[in-house]
Amino acid sequence: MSLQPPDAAQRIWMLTQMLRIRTFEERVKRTFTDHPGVIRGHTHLADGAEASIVGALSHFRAGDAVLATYRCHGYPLTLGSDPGAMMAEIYGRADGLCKGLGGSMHLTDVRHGFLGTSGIVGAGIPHAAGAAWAAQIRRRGEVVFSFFGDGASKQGAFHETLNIASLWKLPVVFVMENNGYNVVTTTSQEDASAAAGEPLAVKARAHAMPGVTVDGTDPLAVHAVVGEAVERARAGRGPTLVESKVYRLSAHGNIIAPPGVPLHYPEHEAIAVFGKRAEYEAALRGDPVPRWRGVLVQNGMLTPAGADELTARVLEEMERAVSFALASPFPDTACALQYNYA
Amino acid sequence: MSLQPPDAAQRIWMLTQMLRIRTFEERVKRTFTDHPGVIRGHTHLADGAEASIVGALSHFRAGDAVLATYRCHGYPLTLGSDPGAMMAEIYGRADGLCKGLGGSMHLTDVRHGFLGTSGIVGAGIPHAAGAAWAAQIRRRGEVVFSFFGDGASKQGAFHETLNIASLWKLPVVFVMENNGYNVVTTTSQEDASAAAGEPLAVKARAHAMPGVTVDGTDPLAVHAVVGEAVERARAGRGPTLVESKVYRLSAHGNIIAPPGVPLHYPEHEAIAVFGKRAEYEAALRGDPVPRWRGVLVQNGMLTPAGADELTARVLEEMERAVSFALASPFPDTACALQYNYA
Amino acid sequence: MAQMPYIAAIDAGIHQEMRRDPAVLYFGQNLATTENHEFLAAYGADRVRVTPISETAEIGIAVGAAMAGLRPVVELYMAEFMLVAMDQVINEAPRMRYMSGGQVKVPLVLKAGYGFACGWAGQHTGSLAALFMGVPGLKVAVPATAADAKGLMATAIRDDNPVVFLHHYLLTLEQGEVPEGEYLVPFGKAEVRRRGSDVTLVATGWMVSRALAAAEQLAAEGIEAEVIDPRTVAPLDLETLLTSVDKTGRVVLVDQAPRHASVSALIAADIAEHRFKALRAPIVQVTAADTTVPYSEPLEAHVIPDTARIAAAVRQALR
Amino acid sequence: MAQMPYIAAIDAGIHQEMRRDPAVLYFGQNLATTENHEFLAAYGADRVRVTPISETAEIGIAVGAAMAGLRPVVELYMAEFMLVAMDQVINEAPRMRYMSGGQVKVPLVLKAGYGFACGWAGQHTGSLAALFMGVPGLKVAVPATAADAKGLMATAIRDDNPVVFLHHYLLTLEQGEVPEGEYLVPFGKAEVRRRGSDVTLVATGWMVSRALAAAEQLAAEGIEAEVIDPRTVAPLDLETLLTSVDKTGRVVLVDQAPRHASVSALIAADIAEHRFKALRAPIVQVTAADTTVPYSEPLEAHVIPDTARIAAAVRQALR
Ligand SMILES: Cc1ncc(C[n+]2csc(CCOP(=O)(O)OP(=O)(O)O)c2C)c(N)n1
Ligand SMILES: Cc1ncc(C[n+]2csc(CCOP(=O)(O)OP(=O)(O)O)c2C)c(N)n1
Ligand SMILES: [Mg+2]
Ligand SMILES: [Mg+2]
Repeated sequence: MSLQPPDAAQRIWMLTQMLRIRTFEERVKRTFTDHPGVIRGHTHLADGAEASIVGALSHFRAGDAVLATYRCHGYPLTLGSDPGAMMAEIYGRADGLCKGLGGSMHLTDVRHGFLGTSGIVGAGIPHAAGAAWAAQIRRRGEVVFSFFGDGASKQGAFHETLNIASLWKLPVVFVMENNGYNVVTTTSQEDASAAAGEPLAVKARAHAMPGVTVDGTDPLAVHAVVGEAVERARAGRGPTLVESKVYRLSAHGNIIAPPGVPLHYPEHEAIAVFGKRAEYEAALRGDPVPRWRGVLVQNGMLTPAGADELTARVLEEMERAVSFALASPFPDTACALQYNYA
Repeated sequence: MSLQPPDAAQRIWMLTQMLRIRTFEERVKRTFTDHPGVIRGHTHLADGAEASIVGALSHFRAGDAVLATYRCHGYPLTLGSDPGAMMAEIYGRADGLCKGLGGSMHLTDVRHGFLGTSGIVGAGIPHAAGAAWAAQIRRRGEVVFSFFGDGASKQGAFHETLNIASLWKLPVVFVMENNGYNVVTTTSQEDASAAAGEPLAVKARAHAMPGVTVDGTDPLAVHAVVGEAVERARAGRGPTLVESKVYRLSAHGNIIAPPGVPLHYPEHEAIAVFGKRAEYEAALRGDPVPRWRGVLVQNGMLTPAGADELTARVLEEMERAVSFALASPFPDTACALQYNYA
Repeated sequence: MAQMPYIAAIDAGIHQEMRRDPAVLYFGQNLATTENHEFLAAYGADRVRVTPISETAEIGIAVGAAMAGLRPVVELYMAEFMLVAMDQVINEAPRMRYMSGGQVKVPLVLKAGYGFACGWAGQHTGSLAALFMGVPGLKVAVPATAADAKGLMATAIRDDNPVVFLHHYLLTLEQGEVPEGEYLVPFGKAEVRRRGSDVTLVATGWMVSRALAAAEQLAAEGIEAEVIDPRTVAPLDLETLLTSVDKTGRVVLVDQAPRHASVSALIAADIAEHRFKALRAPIVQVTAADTTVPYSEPLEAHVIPDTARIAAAVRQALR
Repeated sequence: MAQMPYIAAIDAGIHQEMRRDPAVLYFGQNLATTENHEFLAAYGADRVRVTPISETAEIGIAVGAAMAGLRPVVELYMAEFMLVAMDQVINEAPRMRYMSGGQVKVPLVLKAGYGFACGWAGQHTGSLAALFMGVPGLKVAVPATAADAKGLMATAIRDDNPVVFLHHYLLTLEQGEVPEGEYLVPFGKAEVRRRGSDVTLVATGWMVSRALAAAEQLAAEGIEAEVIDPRTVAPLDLETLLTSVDKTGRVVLVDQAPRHASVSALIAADIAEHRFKALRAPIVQVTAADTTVPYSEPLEAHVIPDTARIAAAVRQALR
């Protein structure tokens, strides 16, 4: 792909992936009520960020790599991972993508270029730079996509890595999904740039790196901005920091509680903590998934019926994923001691 | 003090302190040859940075605090610490400033506002912010001076701290002594900003903080720039990053070697490693100590004889420090187990 | 006495000290982001602040604030998050006093949950006490009950040294009787949770309840286990442990960490050195399997010491 | 065989593997800053790079590069500098393979000096092996001789897992016979440095020489100590240790770290559990005093185990 705007097929591919992410995660969320106890620990949803994920990964080519955080369901789905294996992982089953050892926070699918995730904020950013060093040495024009949140830019790892990536001109694109929150802290409560009314992309200035802010709810805008960054990286001209502004439509994650307490998704922090219902409802109105569907229908790239059919197909796919995962057995306990060492 | 240029007495005070630092450290350096084995471990000299230290600390007031790194001889001398106790510390003696427990890298003199040092690059920067929080709560207009090197700005701790200090408007002045080197690495070999020809003060932009670059070999220039930063901090308007450009005139530190190998100061890395004798000699010609003496003499603030007398007095003071330290006994071994806990 | 969950008891301990001493600060991520936050409302923004996700700066700031006369309590949530700032925890906070020859003191509390073995998988379930236990200058508290949670937190805040306060996440909602009013639990005083004369069972945190459950099972078989909870592992109350060993001659230590990352190995070594004569059987350790903690429930359960394994180890020690 | 200092032997091990395998990278601070740097000249700027003072990024980059198929060796100089990046060392590198269900491997070497007790004072003299030893997924090598330095480094680079390679700074210039050509020392194989039947003396790194010196002193008294150097503490060759204990019935462990931060305590606990019957005396540990390391020479010497203390401990074990 290049800097040309995506053609119709690509635009429909974008909608398909966005729907798949949304629907997959709706099934994750519903699992807490439909099948209590089946999901353990902490899950984090990408709802609201689908356009950003898909717009960015529309530039993914075989040989590229993607690294991300605990909020990691969207990327492998877009890259082609099997949603059944993903759901089975989230359910801790033997057929899980990671054999039930990793869980929701640690999805990995090397076969599809999804190299790894870390549950520690900021920790995955240097991993991406390391993979980019490998790509730089291979000299095949491959790039690495590094996804992380706005909060992660407050970790030293972020700055240390940006400096090195810029200095070494590593082929990596840093995509900061700025969803305005770190759990229950707003960006301007924890970030001096935000508090001063500046975009977070300004952080790139400390590292002689281009920094761009983009509307992450618009897949075309993300496609364009990330496309330029990817081209720059493939050409050996170094990394870019892309601040993709999104709004997370669910709470940070399901509630955190010890065993016995049923897990569920609480209301979004904007409402539950800050009482800012209007903010949340505005975000809902801007929900990128129906919006992009609307754009495609309006532009005649998709009929309403075609869109409905796509939606139904995706729903069915994700229902199959749930059934597959539910039917998958627990791993053998012997598996618990495997894979500590290669 | 204020933003008015320093008066004659202050200018002579500056020269006095610069001479004291230089002479003290010449005695430290000479100890390796005059008294082999008396200094152990690693010492780091401030030669070349005297004007910066003194220009900055000319704004120190009782109640303020100073935190620094392993390269820490200059600050306590300027603040009024006893050079005998300092030398005794560097010699590991019972009369040492820190009872012989800390050594050259860890000078501390709370009575004179020198709150602490860390030998870990960047680690002292948040300590300074913490002390500044205490000052902010006290509401007496006190400030904290945080000194560190150019290399330290590559540690995550630097960025994490600058963000918080800016966000909270902490009364702290970050003085980065950019001496162009991290041991044997030049700034542009490790810093993307420097590699792109930008000043390191640009890092402040990532944190909505003013960043200023100043000629650290000119005590008046430093006095002016730090003075503004201090005033800003005292007024509750938050921190400033001051990049003070200096040139370290000695090697990074004495050689690193196990016991048995006599320690000494090797040639400066510019010559020994990079073969850039011209660079080093230019720096020597710009040596801030004789230059400032020259300025004072030229402006008639000091006669050559007066300057010579001052120099002689300082030399005598530092010779006394050496004698005192040499005469001081080793600490009692029981002391080794004290002070782990309060 | 009031009945309250462990987590509320920790808060009660912080409140007790914040009310008493204006030098106490409380800060960390994701707290005090609205004005009706309990601590913020009570003590104001000078003393209670939300921080960015910047553990190195958070803990480093605590060190500096402590050197400048304050008493910071840093909320870190999960113990693993300290790993990004480990230099501040083990090479700054506990060294500053020593290296200054006693000029400064560094009273601060690093409050962190640990051992959250309920599906939090490889990076969030660790039991890290042993990492801190051997660092001179540092103290380490590991409360197992609500009362200790309050009393040890208060003592931690009043202590003039850096303290790592490790609360067990699986105990969060455990109810317990907690003394009202000023309450302090001394550091370095183990608690005998159950008296017995056949074997000394040592456990901390969540493992205390499993050790007690095993002791009940064993009692039915006529085996009386003495269950000891050290409560602080630095300082460690070796005396109480050794006194018990003198009586029982047999020791089983339980730990949620893998063998060579466990507190129990460090205690076992001390007992082996100091009570060789009293021992009538090998010192047995019941630790987690040597593995990263798996996500899937049956696997997670498989690798962590349970009542059956503890009871079996006791029987082995008695054979 | 060639005579060379320990430090040169480490380099020889790196060279051996870099020549052999183009996937091996070597990078870190303050190296390769001019074109005539030995490794840069030999292997080029793709594979040899100077890094900024950014341990978190350096080690994190190593993790990512390893996951992408390379074999990074990170030069960290002093082990303490890893503390600012401890999350990468103990919660990233060794977890990635496991959490991915075996999809990735993370072959990397973290090369760091330790134990530099010659006036480097409180923050630069630590003996940190015990911090890493208990982390599943991680391996830890602690060479005590030039030959082992080469052979263990080569093995570390060839290993498909993250390895913390801890070389002792005080051994830097120690000469030793080093096999020429390809040389590998297996992990998990302790070396018996001296045969003896009266007591098993365990030591690593610099402490090996002090243990051997004590053994010589004791031999003059008719006491024959068997001195064992585990060489890697993860994996730990418990078998060799236990076999020796079966013979001697007495154990003295020497460690440069404070008691509860020591490898020796972890080993002592294993021996206590597995060789109770064979033991004829308490397991004695000779560790550093529980203190930050002081700067002043006589104090530093006072807190670190020396030959006299080791010999005295052996005599005690034989009493
Ligand atoms: C080093 C570290 N500190 C704290 C946490 C706890 N934590 C998990 S997610 C999160 C919020 C991260 O915010 P952001 O980077 O904006 O990502 P988002 O969740 O909004 O996508 C925090 C604080 C952690 N995982 N790691
Ligand atoms: C975290 C950490 N990494 C590495 C070191 C080793 N080290 C000591 S001083 C130094 C150079 C620091 O350079 P800079 O900050 O520019 O200060 P300068 O010495 O030039 O004054 C380095 C790398 C350290 N002490 N701490
Ligand atoms: Mg966010
Ligand atoms: Mg420098």
